Amino acid sequence: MISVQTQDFDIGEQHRILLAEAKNAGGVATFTGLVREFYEPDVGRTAPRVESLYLEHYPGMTEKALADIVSQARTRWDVLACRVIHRVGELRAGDQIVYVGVASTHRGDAFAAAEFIMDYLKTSAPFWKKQNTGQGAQWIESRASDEDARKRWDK
Amino acid sequence: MISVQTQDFDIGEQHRILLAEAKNAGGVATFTGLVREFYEPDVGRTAPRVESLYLEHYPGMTEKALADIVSQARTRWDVLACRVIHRVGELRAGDQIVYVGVASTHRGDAFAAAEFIMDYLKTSAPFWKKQNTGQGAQWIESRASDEDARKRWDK
Amino acid sequence: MLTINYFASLREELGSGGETLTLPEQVTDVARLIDHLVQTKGESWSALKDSSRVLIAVDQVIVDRGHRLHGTEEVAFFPPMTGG
Amino acid sequence: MLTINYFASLREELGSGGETLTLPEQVTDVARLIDHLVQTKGESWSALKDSSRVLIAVDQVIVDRGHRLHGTEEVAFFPPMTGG
Repeated sequence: MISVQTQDFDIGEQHRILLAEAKNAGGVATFTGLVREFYEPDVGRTAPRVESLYLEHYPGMTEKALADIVSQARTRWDVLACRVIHRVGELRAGDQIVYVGVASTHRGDAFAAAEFIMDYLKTSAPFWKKQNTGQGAQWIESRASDEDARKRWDK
Repeated sequence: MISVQTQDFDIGEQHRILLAEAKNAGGVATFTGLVREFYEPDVGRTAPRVESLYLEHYPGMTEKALADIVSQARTRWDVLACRVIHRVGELRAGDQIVYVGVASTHRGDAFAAAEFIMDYLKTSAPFWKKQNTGQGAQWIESRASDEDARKRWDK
Repeated sequence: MLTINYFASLREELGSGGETLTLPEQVTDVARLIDHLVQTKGESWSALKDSSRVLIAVDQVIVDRGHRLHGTEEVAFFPPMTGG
Repeated sequence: MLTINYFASLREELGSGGETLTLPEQVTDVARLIDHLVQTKGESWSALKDSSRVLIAVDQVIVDRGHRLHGTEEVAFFPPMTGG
């Protein structure tokens, strides 16, 4: 299940739905991304405090890109059930942005598939963050480290 | 926080506690292990259905071993907060056995630390599983694949 | 008709969320579409030429600037993604 | 006094959860402790010699069979762990 939504989500509820979908799962790996109060750029400088974050996306392509990422993960690992939620719109420091949950027979597969989905989502799904600090609003730039994380999976 | 307990645990509650402990976390990686209805041995044979599982442990050493594993993870990765729960006693198919949650500034660190803790926990914390099937009770044997998973981290 | 969308910082920079246009006959790929936009809309549109700053999707799939166009596609220009 | 604990399948195999004993003077390490147990408790205890089947902890830390003993430790014998 893939959802792009403005509303918040409940981790416990997601977990229950995931387990209801997966038969004989050995484990569930999850990742939940949060809005950090301080955004740390690749190059060091004192970061201003983030008051809010605006998440823009490309409706239609977003869902397509996420579905493609999940389907790639399913071909590489044993995935019994998978849920991906990404929020859009106005968020505040500490808010949940993204959730990936993978149920699998084996824990190694659950971890790998969840991390793969996150790494691809960061660089291949059309979302953009604009942060609002005391010093005004600016678009967050893509990070080389995210690109590197995605490339690891090419091997 | 490390807990060895007979009671079940709530994923949503664990998540909330973890986030309350972590300041400015960028994300949380978790793993929840479950009792599988069919235990699959390394060598293929038709596995009998698991009716229940008994988890024995070595009180005192268990907590010590888990604390040592968590402290190793903290020296290797940026860990803002970490929770490990392992249940003992009588469990049934589908029950939760183990939970590892790691909050970190970076998602790569959260994933790595959570997987490291799970891999070490499997081979280095004194827990033993005895399964009860229609064909009687037997102790589950350790798996070479678990040992291999742990050794990956030696590099 | 071809549909064009701009997103995020690029949308703000160009002051436009997108447009629809009838593709002239000689505009057969994305690179030529960009040239056409620069000519008709203005010099700011040459920002679309920088492949490190601007990604392109045709019918919601990422493509490169050599991708052929037939004139009925949905073309989107946007900066590298920063979700998650 | 030395405290000895057996766990899991080993506990069932030996039919004992453990014991306490006063260490004889010549028993200075784990290997000699195992020999002593085989002599005093019976041949079943020679299962403790197999390092692939039986792990050893002294004062709750995994050690090998050459580990020295002073006579006041908590020694545990158990099969490879299968938690998680």
